[in-house]
Amino acid sequence: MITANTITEKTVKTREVEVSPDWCAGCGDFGVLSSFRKSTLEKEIKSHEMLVVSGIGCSSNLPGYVNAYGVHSLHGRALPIATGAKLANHNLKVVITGGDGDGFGIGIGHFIHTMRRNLDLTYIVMDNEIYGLTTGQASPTTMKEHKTKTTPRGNVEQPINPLMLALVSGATFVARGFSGQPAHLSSLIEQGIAHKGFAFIDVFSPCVTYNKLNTYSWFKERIYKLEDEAPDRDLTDLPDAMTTAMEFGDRIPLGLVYKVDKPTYEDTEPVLLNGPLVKQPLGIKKELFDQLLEETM
Amino acid sequence: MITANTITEKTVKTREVEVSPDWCAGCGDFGVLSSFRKSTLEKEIKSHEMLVVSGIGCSSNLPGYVNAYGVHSLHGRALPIATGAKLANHNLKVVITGGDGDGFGIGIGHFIHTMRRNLDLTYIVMDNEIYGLTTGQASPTTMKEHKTKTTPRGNVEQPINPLMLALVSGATFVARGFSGQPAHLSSLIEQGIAHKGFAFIDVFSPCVTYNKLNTYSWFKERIYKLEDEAPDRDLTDLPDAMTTAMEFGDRIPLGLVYKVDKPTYEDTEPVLLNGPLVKQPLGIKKELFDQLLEETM
Amino acid sequence: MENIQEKSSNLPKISNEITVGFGGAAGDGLDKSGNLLARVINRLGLYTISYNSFQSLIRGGHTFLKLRISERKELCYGDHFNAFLAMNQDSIERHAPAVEPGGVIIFNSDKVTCDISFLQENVYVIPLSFKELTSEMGKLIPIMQNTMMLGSLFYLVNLDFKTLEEVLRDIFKHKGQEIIDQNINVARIGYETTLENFDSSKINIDWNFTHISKPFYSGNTAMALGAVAAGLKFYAAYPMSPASNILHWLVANSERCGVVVKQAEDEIAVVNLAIGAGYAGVRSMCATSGGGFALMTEAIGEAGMLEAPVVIVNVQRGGPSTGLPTKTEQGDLNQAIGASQGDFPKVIMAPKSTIDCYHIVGEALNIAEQYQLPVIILSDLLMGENYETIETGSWSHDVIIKRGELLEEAPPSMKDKDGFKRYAFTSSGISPRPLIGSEGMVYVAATDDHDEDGVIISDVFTNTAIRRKINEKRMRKLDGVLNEFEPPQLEGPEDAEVTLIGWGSTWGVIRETIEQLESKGINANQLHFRYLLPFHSKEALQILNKCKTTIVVEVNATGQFARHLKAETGFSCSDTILKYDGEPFEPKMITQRVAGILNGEPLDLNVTQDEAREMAYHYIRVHIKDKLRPSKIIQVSQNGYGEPVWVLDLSERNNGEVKGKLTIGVETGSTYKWDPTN
Amino acid sequence: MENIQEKSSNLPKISNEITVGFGGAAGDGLDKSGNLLARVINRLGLYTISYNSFQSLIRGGHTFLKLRISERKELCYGDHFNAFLAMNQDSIERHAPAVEPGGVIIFNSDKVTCDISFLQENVYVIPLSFKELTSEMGKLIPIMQNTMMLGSLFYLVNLDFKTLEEVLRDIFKHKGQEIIDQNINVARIGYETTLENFDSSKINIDWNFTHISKPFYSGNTAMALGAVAAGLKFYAAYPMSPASNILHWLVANSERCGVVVKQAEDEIAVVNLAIGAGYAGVRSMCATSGGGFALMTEAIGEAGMLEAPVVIVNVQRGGPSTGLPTKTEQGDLNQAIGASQGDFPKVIMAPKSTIDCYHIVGEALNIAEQYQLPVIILSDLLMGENYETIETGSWSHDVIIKRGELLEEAPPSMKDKDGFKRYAFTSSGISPRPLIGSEGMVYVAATDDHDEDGVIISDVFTNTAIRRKINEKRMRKLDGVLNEFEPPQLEGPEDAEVTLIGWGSTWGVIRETIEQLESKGINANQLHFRYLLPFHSKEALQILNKCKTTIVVEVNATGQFARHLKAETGFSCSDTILKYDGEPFEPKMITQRVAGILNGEPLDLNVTQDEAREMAYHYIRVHIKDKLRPSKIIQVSQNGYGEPVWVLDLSERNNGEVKGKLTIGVETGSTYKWDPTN
Ligand SMILES: Cc1ncc(C[n+]2csc(CCOP(=O)(O)OP(=O)(O)O)c2C)c(N)n1
Ligand SMILES: Cc1ncc(C[n+]2csc(CCOP(=O)(O)OP(=O)(O)O)c2C)c(N)n1
Ligand code: SF4
Ligand code: SF4
Ligand SMILES: [Mg+2]
Ligand SMILES: [Mg+2]
Repeated sequence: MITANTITEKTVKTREVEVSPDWCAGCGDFGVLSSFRKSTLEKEIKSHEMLVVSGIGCSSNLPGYVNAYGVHSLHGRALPIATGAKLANHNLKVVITGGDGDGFGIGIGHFIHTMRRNLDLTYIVMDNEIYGLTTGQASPTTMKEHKTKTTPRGNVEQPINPLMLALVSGATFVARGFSGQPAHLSSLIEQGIAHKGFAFIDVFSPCVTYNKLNTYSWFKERIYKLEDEAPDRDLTDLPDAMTTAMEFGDRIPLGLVYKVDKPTYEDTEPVLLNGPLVKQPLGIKKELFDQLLEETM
Repeated sequence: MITANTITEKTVKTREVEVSPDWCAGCGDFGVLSSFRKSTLEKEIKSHEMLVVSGIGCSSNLPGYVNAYGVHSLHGRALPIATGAKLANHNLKVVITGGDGDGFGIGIGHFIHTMRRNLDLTYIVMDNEIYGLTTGQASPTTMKEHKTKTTPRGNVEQPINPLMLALVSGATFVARGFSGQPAHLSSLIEQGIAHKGFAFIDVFSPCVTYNKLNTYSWFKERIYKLEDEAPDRDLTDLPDAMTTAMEFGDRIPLGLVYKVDKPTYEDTEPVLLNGPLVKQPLGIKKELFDQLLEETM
Repeated sequence: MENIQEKSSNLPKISNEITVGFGGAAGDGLDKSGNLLARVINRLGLYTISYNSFQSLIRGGHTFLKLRISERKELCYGDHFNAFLAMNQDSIERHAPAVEPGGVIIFNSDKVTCDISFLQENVYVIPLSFKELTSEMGKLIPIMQNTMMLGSLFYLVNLDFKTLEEVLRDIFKHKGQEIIDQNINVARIGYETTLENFDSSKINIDWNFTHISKPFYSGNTAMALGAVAAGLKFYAAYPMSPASNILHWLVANSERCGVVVKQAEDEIAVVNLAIGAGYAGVRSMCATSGGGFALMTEAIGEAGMLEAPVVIVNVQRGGPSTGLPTKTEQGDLNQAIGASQGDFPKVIMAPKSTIDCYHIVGEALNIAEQYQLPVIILSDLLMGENYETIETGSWSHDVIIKRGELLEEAPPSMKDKDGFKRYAFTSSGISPRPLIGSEGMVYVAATDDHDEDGVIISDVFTNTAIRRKINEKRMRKLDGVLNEFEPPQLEGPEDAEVTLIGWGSTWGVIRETIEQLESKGINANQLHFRYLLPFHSKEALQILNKCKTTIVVEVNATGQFARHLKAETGFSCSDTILKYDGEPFEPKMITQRVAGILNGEPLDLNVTQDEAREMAYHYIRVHIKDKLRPSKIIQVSQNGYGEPVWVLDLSERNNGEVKGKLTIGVETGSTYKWDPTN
Repeated sequence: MENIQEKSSNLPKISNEITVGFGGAAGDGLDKSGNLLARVINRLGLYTISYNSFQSLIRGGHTFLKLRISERKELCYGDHFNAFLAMNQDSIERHAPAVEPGGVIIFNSDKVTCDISFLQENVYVIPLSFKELTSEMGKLIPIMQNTMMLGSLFYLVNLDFKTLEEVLRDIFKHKGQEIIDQNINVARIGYETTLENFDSSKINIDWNFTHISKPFYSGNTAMALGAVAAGLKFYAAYPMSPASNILHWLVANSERCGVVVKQAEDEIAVVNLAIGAGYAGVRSMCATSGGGFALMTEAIGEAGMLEAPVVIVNVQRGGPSTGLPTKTEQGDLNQAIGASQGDFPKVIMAPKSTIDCYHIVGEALNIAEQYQLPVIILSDLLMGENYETIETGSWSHDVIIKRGELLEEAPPSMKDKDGFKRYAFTSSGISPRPLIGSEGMVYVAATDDHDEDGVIISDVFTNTAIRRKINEKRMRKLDGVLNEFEPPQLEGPEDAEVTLIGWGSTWGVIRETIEQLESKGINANQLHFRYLLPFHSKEALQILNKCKTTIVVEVNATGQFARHLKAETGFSCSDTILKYDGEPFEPKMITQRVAGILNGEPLDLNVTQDEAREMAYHYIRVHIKDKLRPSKIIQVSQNGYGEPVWVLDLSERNNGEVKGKLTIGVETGSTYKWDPTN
């Protein structure tokens, strides 16, 4: 029998697991998965040191396909689950993955409020501008006039701009990737995980089954890389980042939009100065207990 | 006995009701109430043609003090209630009031998504940068370092910027008022109600009991009026509006920040072209019914 | 309230029938083929009822669609399996053994093989090479193999090929004549090849085609149609299986039906949108499933407090939590009863059949408006998503609409100086409700408790009296509601040996169980509940006290309805028959367990041999990449794991070579160990 | 599980006691004065238990605080009223009539007058002019009138002035000597003026001061402390009355207690934060009230499915919906039972007293971790927000912590190649749980149903077997939980005439009721439930079957526990005594109704004369701006409104002139009409 010590952790070498993805052939999420595997591999993060949290949706199935601790939580609730876990054990590398419906629809409140806290988390949204798993309804990023199952006359609601919301709400790392460019995406994920603070990466990840508008070629015709066109951008310039984030039309920028260093929530929480909560002693010393009682007398 | 026809609707002349507000003496919400009454009075809106919807909080008690239809709904849920009512009867003037906790904390998802739809609603937030009714916990607009009941060492989370969120999310009328300047506020509310589309008015409304930082004088030292300093601003210039919205420090702008005309949701909903839903016939004609059955055969 | 109960008494006892199964992966076009077949059936004047067993995936995975075709309207999809169209290898392995003697298995022999050693006696295989048979037709899309197989089926079960042609013509009309011809030709190839080569496999049924076309509805589409007919004007939803089809139907028909349909950001918005619209004065509804319903619960209390009408449909799926999103369950009764804090009047109904979905939603909209309260409808995936032929005349467009005290002018007694009292304390508990926007009735509806005018009360001792009275006023409405509801009734012989008790969608399968029991010499009757809250406690108890053996049959793990019945009546039923594996009941399962209960056999929760095989298939898929398949299975005595275990040989798919042994616990079902042979 | 039940048997039967009431507006400083008095009491070695009846307002409105002071530890705030400190006119009008014979009413005569015609016999008024009496002290803040009144009280009820001085010194230490002296002087003025002028009003009590200081806790602070002692490391909350004090206490003590406290954006975030932390491996908790709990329900099922430990406290308040935010109720039992869709194991407990809040939270944290499931604690506003003296030795810092199968290394049997099985199907239902971050146990926790490894199952027929088994595995955990719980026990004489059945916070008031019944010659005992789910059905039924008259006493409108008891046991209790007006039970109310039930008196829901007066006060406040007050009240026979009515004269406050008649229905409580005299 092989003992625990001799189990080779499937980490650096591979983040594959036995279960194979059940996405449609050609789904953008495959590109995200491979980029994710590659980037965590590059960073030499051990399986057990990483936690991947997701919500519900096609994209949210990702944690099942990587060799790491995972929570496949409720639709829209990945960020608070991740926050709770991170505060319990801030030695964990915590990555959150999910869809545009999950993160910007039902989950948008957590999205904005989590960013305000600047926890050291990395949030990757596989943005396919549609509700995939539920078979093709409009999502918060569905473009205007797009005809989906629930917008047969074309969508009339203004899509949200995830990058702008992130910039406005306090994310300290804001980037955009494309699952059709896995190497580039991989590098963004790598940087996002390395970033100390909340990293948000919006990834165009085409839904080949339900989104016939925002296809690979639709994106390919429009995207350009920020690092190619403006290699010297000041990444800490918020107004400039906003201008970049507002560009969404004939040309759509990819890459790192904004990055700034600020204290993380964990840094400012005094209880965590004593190390991860999971390692701290339980209960209460008699002296303190007595003192607490006495303070009411 | 007086018949229905002879009842003088307490409309134009007064929007007062028998019940008097139970706010703390000096609470900013009094200023909002009087401005609100005044502005709807100016617009000659009849009591029964207006619906005021609120959530839960000190500020959300407002509908009880104006002579109009009202719903004092759940904490954070005023916007969807108002949307449902508006779609049911778009002849109603629908105004939503509430607090910063109500609208930007628990209700932030509805805030953003309602703005995307550009319904003809007017949303007035009495922003006191604190949870008033629940006795002084930090709110989403509580400033950094502010020591509240739940941030004894000072708040560490970046406050949200309601104006920016509104600008980014599709509000077509974005303004800021101060309950210490009721005439100015009144005019903003009047314009907001007159605006066809989603009007958002963030109102500084000091909580004299629990917010000892953002007091009347704190605001008075900082505020200036946009119309005074830049009377010729292009109200449809989004980037400029954003720059304005980002100014929050030694100087804080008051007034109309952004205003643009776009089709409302009601305009684009074909079913509503036949008039308010409440007036449309119920049920289904035999021909259509038979056709629907036949389509499955 | 009119009696809209479907009575089962006048069904013909004997009827030609056949059950066809389609097996394959999601994306193999099963649903399209199934729909095509169903349309033909419906035009021939036969009936069909379907069950689609699929998984939470867009592509891949395993799907199995059953269509029961019959001359009479069947009330459940039954437990037969006579003809099998297997679209892939996995499905043929899995389902072929279940085909009954005399049955047929049709497949495309280019892709699929059939190991006949697994088949029951007298089952015929019909291998058709799509490539060879259509070689002269040029390049065809692979999914057309289905059409060929359907053609074959039509010959084998004696269905009318002309009607198939007609339907193909209608379906592909928008694609042009070429496609139509292609399809008809491919179907004919299947038909004729089978006639020529497999005539001896033909299942001889002498169908009586009336050629009266009938509609084909699922519970969800029936509910959408019923709601529209009953005056629905506003519908809000957030996508969630298995409720989404209500949304899709209503969106698609929004304009012509005059219903505003709003997809919102989450279920909390949804229910509040619906309440806002209901409050303002239109008939309003929303639908979701368990998890979305959980998010709606706070607002259900809000509707109770505002006294705003709203109908909330919960199309239940396998729980708990995300659970089994594409599987059926009746697991949300507790949740519906416990929805929202405090005591307030709410109504819970459960349609007993697809046809009933049409009726119950109208009832719900009436009750919601007449009594100004939230009404919850508990449907489920089985009923909601599966289609069946609707008997002509089951539904009329002309639905009775009762709006209760919805006023455009204040009642005369409230026009004096005391003014309009929205929450007047009446003895019925019903108070005058204005159409918002009407003159002379302005008030504020608050979720804080309030007085007759709507003014908030939460002061010290001052208003304990008003609080008590408004609480009583609200709760009194339930007396009126109960009065409107038809009390439960025994169906079948009064003095039966066994009474099967159910609620919601199981009515049909229980009905068929009773037929089966009868043929086994067991006399049974049925007590079914459509109205769950308020509850006919007195009437139910009266009936129950006269029953002999009482068995609650429901699709959940803890017997939620049995518990509810006990809570409402104090009556403890003799036993329960529960199913909580995601699949619906088939009559045979219930029949068997009823017999077991009557014989005093204790419930056996051990893993059966079939289940062990299922578990092995799962193990193989996850850990051995589908390379092996279970072969020999033996049960060994307790061997150190503290419980008896099954030991399964897992063998190569093609040559049967044993590659190792898998052990599975009998009591716990734990997969203890995989021992590959080296 | 250790027996931590407080036994009531060894309380001394006779004890000196007095109940002091403070009435005024919110913001009048009642809570501060109450706290000051309580501290003195606690230092003197006496006991106090308080009840603060207030409203959902920050300023204004009406507040009434009662402190029952006794030599023994009382278990409820009782039903006496001996001394009244009235801070404003409204409160003196409202509460003075309730002061018992022999009692005293103290007020600042500058602001308040007392109409003695409303008082009971032998009640003494102590008007003190704050302005005059302190005229020599310079400008004082108005709130210091309270200190003066307290000084007076100290004389009248024979409390130790020195200890008052001492406490004033401690409380104002941080404000400097001048303020201390001011306060002591003002108190002394009150004391001495009363000695000089009102000596004959003195209530003679010969207190036995032990001078052993005791702590003063509310249920909320007790629960916070208990949680910390039991190893709580993470707490999340969104502000909501009456649960917020748990948050406030934990925030204030976060650093020294080593607990991370996170205020979040809403209750959905809160519960998911708590589950995330619990999942990762720390003891984690959150608290809220009914509406927030509703929002948490979806995640409760999530915790059940992930098998993540979490404790969720619901401090119940008056429902439904926003309801009565500052009033008490036990109205969320249905909601807790029905929380989240589907069947999964969850545990519900209810502390029976403030002291028990400390203990139960430790039990809950243990059960949550040992069994890896969500535990719900149902507290309520009465218990949660009100403070009482804690008997020395009730709590120890040294709490037993049981973490169950929380592992930092895979179990030996799971180190072979089959690897770690997070959800191994064990016979206890408990599977090995890794401390997340540990090597060799990597797995994915999913809310979709899954196999032993955590791999998702929702495939056709394939995994029905695994689904059945994992469902059974999860549910089996409840057998273990039930085993840990101490079964319910009868307290009091076995053969009593009446058994009073309760749950949660009513234990104390029922206990005192039994004493009262005894003194009336009615022999009663008590059956109280702390564990609500899983439920000791067998044991409960055994006890109940032996009882004579069984009455469920609970603070809600529909008898939710009575229903639960029936659902779990089939036992229908003889009757219920319910309260749902926002105020808690007092023993006298229960005693009276028990006697009524025993005498066969039907429940009378008619509006009483007192209630009619309350309603009139409300009408006056809302519609007549507090200008009048109710004077004569008569009940007239049915007069055309279809029910009997009360007719009340409303008169001028100062001269008693009748200004009109208000009619109020007796059955419905409707305020039919206001007829001003012209
Ligand atoms: C509370 C709740 N509501 C609805 C659903 C149904 N649901 C599952 S996934 C999903 C949206 C999927 O869209 P997205 O998040 O964009 O993911 P994608 O499938 O496109 O990757 C929805 C609505 C759910 N599981 N829970
Ligand atoms: C679901 C829910 N959670 C919490 C509460 C408690 N609550 C009432 S008002 C309020 C916040 C008040 O703050 P804000 O909205 O800013 O209004 P303000 O009182 O400051 O005007 C909260 C948390 C509630 N009523 N419902
Ligand atoms: S439906 Fe769309 S998002 Fe989902 S797996 Fe298929 S392609 Fe991907
Ligand atoms: S607590 Fe603050 S917000 Fe509330 S009424 Fe008082 S001053 Fe106004
Ligand atoms: Mg998506
Ligand atoms: Mg506020």
